[in-house]
Amino acid sequence: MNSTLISSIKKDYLNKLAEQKKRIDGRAFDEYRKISIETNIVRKAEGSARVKIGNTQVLAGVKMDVGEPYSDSPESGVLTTSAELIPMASPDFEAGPPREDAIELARVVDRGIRESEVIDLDKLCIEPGEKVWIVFVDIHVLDYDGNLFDASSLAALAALSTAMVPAERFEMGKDYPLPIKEPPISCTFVKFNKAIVVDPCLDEETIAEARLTVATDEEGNIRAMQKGLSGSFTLDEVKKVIKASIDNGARIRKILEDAVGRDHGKKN
Amino acid sequence: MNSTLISSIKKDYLNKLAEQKKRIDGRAFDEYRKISIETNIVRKAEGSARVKIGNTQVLAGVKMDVGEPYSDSPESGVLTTSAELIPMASPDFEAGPPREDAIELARVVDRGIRESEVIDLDKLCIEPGEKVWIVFVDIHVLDYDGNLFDASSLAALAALSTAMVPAERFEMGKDYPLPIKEPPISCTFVKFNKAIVVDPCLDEETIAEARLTVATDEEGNIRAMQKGLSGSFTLDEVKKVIKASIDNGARIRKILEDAVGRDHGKKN
Amino acid sequence: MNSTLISSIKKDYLNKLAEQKKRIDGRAFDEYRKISIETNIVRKAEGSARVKIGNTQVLAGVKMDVGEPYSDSPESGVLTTSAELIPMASPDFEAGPPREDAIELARVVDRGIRESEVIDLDKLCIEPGEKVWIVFVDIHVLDYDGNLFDASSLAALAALSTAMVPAERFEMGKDYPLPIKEPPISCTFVKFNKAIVVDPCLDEETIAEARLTVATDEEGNIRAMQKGLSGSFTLDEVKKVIKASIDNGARIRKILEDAVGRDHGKKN
Amino acid sequence: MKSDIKLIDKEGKRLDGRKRDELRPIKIEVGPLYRADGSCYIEWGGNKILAAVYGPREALPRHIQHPLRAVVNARYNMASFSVEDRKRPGPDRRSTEISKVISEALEYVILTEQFPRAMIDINIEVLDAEAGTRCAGLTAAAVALADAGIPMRDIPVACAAGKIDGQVVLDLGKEEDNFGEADLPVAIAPRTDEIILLQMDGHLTVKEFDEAIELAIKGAHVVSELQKKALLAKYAVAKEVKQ
Amino acid sequence: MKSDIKLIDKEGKRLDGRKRDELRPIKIEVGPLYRADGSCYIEWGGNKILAAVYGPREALPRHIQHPLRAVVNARYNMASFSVEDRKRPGPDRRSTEISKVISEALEYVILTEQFPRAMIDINIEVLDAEAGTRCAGLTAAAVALADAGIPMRDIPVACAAGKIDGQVVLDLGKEEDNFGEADLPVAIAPRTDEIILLQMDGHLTVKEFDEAIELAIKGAHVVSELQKKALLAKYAVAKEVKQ
Amino acid sequence: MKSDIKLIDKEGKRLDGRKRDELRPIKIEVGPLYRADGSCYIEWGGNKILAAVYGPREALPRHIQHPLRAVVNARYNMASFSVEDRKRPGPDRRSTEISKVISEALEYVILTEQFPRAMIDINIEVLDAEAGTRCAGLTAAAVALADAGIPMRDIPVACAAGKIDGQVVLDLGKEEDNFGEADLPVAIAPRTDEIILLQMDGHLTVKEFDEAIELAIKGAHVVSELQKKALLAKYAVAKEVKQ
Repeated sequence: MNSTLISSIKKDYLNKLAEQKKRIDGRAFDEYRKISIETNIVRKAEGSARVKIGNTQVLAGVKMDVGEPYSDSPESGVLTTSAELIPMASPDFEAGPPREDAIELARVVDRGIRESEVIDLDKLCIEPGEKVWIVFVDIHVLDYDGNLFDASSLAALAALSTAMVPAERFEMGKDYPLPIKEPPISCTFVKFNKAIVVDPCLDEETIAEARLTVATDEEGNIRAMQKGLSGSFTLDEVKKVIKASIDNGARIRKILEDAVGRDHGKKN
Repeated sequence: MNSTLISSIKKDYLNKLAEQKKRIDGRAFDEYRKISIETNIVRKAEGSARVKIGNTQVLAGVKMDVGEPYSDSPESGVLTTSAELIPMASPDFEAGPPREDAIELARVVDRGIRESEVIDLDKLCIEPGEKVWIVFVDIHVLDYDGNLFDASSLAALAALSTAMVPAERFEMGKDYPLPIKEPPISCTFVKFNKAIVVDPCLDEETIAEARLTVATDEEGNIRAMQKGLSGSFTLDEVKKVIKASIDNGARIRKILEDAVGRDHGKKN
Repeated sequence: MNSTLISSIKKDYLNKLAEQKKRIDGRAFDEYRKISIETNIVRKAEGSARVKIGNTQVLAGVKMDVGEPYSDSPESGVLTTSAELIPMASPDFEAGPPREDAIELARVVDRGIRESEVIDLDKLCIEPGEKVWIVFVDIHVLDYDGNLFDASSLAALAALSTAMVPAERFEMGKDYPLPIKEPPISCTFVKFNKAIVVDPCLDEETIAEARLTVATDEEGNIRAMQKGLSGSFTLDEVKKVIKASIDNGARIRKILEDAVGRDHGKKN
Repeated sequence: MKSDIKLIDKEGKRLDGRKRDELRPIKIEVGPLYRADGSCYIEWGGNKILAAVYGPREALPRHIQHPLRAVVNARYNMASFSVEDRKRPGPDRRSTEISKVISEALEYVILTEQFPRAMIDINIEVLDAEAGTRCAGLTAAAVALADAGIPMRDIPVACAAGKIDGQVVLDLGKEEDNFGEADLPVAIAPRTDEIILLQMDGHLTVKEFDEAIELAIKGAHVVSELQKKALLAKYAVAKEVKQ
Repeated sequence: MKSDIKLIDKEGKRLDGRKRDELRPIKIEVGPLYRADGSCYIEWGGNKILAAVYGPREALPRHIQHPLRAVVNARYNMASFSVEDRKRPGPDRRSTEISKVISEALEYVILTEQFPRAMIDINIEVLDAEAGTRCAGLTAAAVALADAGIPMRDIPVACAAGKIDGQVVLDLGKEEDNFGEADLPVAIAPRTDEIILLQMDGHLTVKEFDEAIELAIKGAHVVSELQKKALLAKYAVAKEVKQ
Repeated sequence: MKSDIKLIDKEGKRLDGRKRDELRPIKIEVGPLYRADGSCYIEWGGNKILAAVYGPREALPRHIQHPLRAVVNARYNMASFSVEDRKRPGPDRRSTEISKVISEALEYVILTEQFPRAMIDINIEVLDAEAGTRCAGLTAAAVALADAGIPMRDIPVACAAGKIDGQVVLDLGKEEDNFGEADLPVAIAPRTDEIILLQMDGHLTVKEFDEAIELAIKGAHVVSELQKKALLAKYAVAKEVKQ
């Protein structure tokens, strides 16, 4: 009851701010928080990256192993994405098997990589039908202040972009960079009291009515979408969100490229 | 407490009816509800059947796969039976791993098939010790108004009787009917207030003191029995139940044979 | 609240006794309870032993199977130790997956065997990298009146010492004794109200502030230690416990040797 | 995503003979189940799906209760025999995600504030699966909710559009889903066209997206009419019986 | 079920030398455990089984309480080393079913209405397993209940009959169970011969069934005497000690 | 445990150039996390570990509450990518044991009696693992507790000693841990040198043990100074900002 009361007071406050075109942390509706990306921070991982978006902090690690391909794609490597909302990141996260929030997060990040063919899985075949590389992307949420979708997806992309295939460990020649294509960039918005704001902080997520994540590529095309929460969007709102995602995507892509230190679209 | 009170009122009512040789739905003690069997209703399954006994509705599906035999029977196919009491079927069923009710149900159906050698598992060997057919029988309870044992066992038999071995999908020639022998038919009774009634509806199961299921074959022999609940039967009662099971079994066998459209005992 | 109250009264009582150098069951601080060991009591097991320490009763069984070695030790057999605190043994134990108490117990027993190389795992290789013997040690606590660490470890050692490798069952010649080296002996102490007592009974464990288990070998060397509970020891106390462990260890080793009827250190 | 399979022929016909903006055949049956408070059976192309609703009833265990509104739990489940290779019984990550997005979409239309501390359970069982089970499942669940008499501000409905062979088409079939270039499932509240479920995988230009979502919404309106017809049919029979 | 093994020789002797209606050797020990409220150790042929009873005590968690009677939870468990191939620890489907039928059978004789909101836990641990563990386990559990002073209307007892080489025999041994034609475990309340557990697998004519169940009941009565003797022995000793 | 690898060279240098009684490089950062009530990041040799503290707050679910004191739950977890071969996410037996001994050690120093019915959660995440994670994790957890303002009678600290090539050395590295002869992790309350965590694997004479534990305690005091320095640094900055 208490927490219901508190969240109702907070809701009123944020709603009132929204009517004045203001946000609780002083940002404009279309203003993204500061993004920082550090790569190669876990020595034991094939690739790793820590992404901070404001106070939100996500660590992604890539491990690779040799295993069997799926029977319906015998000449392709295998991608597996997991996300853990560990209790470290929030007083509300609990230890235990991933709950539906973590599962949705992992699946959205996974689709962002898989459907856009960020990893060239066909190049990860070792022996058709027998041996392929398995790529494990593990998302570790360290500090949760909203917008895990964008932070996790960005961390995964940065970790993959700097990952080395551990060929030596498996006695298959020298390590070489994981073959990566130009990734789409995710951008998330939430809606409350008719306002639509980009990159929600935790307070905004708590009172949000609806959420929309759009992943766009270099050419401004749409590669994935995910609507969440029990509110609705009008078609016009969806179109505006798409436009804003393309704009933000271009800016975030530069930050990613700077961090991983190379232009993937062209090199690979 | 409330539900205890309600069930105690219902109990009194059914007990009083029983003293007048009456049942809550107007049936005689030895009267089975209407049985209907539809087969081949799931296109993706190797065989399937929906059985209705009164308002109770059970769907059984058969899937087959190629796998390894058990080490102690290297030349036999493998049978695996599962039952799910999905929350769709009753306000009292919960999602999650099967509880003891579902496990007992699956095991009784399984024994009905396995011990009576309904499936000729020896004919399901592909390569001795290496490759055999695995037969999965999955019981999906859709609507629960009592007597799941008979409904599930009948649905499993009907699904098996119409199942085709998917040889084509595994590049082993043309599909062919699963080799099936004459199955035993299950018949379930419950006892309350000294009355013993066949084919209990949900209300009767709720107040029942003891339950007895008897599976009998074409020749009137006993192939399986399972007593349940915390009441008792006298030896005379058991013998009467066996006799009634043989009589009902003969009638239900005809319904099954009509539904699957062939005389298994002779053809296979 | 009640159980808190009771345990607080019991605590006061035991603490007062301790001040008079007394224990609840009349023993001296350095007095171990009566130990009895029976071996080969489970016919289906490769080796088995029941150990009683006072009222505490533990059954250990050894089963062996043929399987694959770990990739990092292709020429060694595999040891797996499990412990179950089954509800039979105490009103406080619950059915279900092992909780942290049982896991700590299993790991401490396991380390006592593994790190001291009690089993000569290198002799359990059948085909390097392909086939080795897997040794399962299962601890079944039957009656819990304190000091499970010593009872379980002793039961495991006695069961291993009398185990036969079931070569015949796997068509690899005749059965032969499991190759065993001289085992270290565990000795457990608890501390409460400044007293340190050996071989705690349940009441003492319940109020204990700190626990220390020391495993020592024939030569009086230390092979394993495990401190538990949220109290502390001074360095002097640790040293005294080590000395007492060596003394008790020698005495318990004799009981073990008598029970298994041979002198392992020399024969193997 | 790439393949040599031609999904649209020279005359603009799709593999199953449909036109670009044509739905697969749909059949809706209201109330096939006895125990559930409301139920619906739908056949949509090769999909066969049952939906059952229980509630509103007291939310248990208590800690899941919301003091101001009912909680809505949709549970999407595939029967183990509903797919080519047997599925292990029980929820997997895919069904957990679909359950979540369907729950959220349905919660929008249900007047949950009328039932504080209650729960409304919606069970969606996929008995036979072809492409588009989440849209068909949500559509059936909406009818089951209406059949259960749960007060809603609208009867929601879902339909997908997608891209195959470079063209935007309605309601992808199995091969179209496997080998097509994009899939866009959409659910709406049809009175206002508010979008309550929206997912997209694949590759669409902004222009193609605009085209696809309009096609999906148009398709959803066609399905919405089928929902209403099925409900009216049952209502009409019920009325008749009464008189 | 089929095999070339002869289970009965020309003189009517079974593999282990028993006659048709002869039980395996049985040894019952009352109260071997210290912590349990009541306990029993049984050796029945090659079976070695411990049973322990805790209760009546408050049923927890509360939602399992019954307002009018005690709940009875028997838990049948096989030690991982009790069988030829090591069994994974923890319950499997077989032990879950056996726990259920034993719980139900024992509940019939316990005067549960004397202990509303309570629970009575019965733990049956199979340490060494040959055929017939459920009958031996129930028999030991009954003695442990008596040892715990749980009020019962009767001390239940179990015994199996079966068919091997076409003949009805008592108390199947291991090979008889593996290669025989039918197994029929039965538990009764011996004062009234009421049947409280009954399962059957295999193939029996009605006539054979009648013969088998009578044999099983007769065997159960023999075991019942052993139960009473064991209990009396402990009681006598206890009395002696008191005096 | 046996190997041909020389872990100490002729000049008494270890594989990474350290002397017998030399620690690996250690870096401690206080408060790197925003949400946690207290946090600490530690690099200790190749180990990279985060610790976060939440609480004291109401212990939930209620049945875990202690009427007279706070319960302390430390949870040690290894990230799946923190080791050579990917670890399955979630607790295993090793991490469960380490969580238990760390919880017990920390409980000793926390003034739990000040917070009846509360819980204090300590999360230790190993991001990159080399030998000695339990000591490094406990050391970081202690700093995070101080950062969270949890009242403690002392700031605990841990350090290991061990035996390699027959010699007692401080703070084993990876190869030393794999191929050495003994490992002895110790945690103390440094003001009194009380021992609050103690484990040992391997083979030590009593004399070697005495030498090893004194070395470990000495090492722990060095680490303790680093803890205090890191806390003071943050405190000094905080003070400065205030002024």
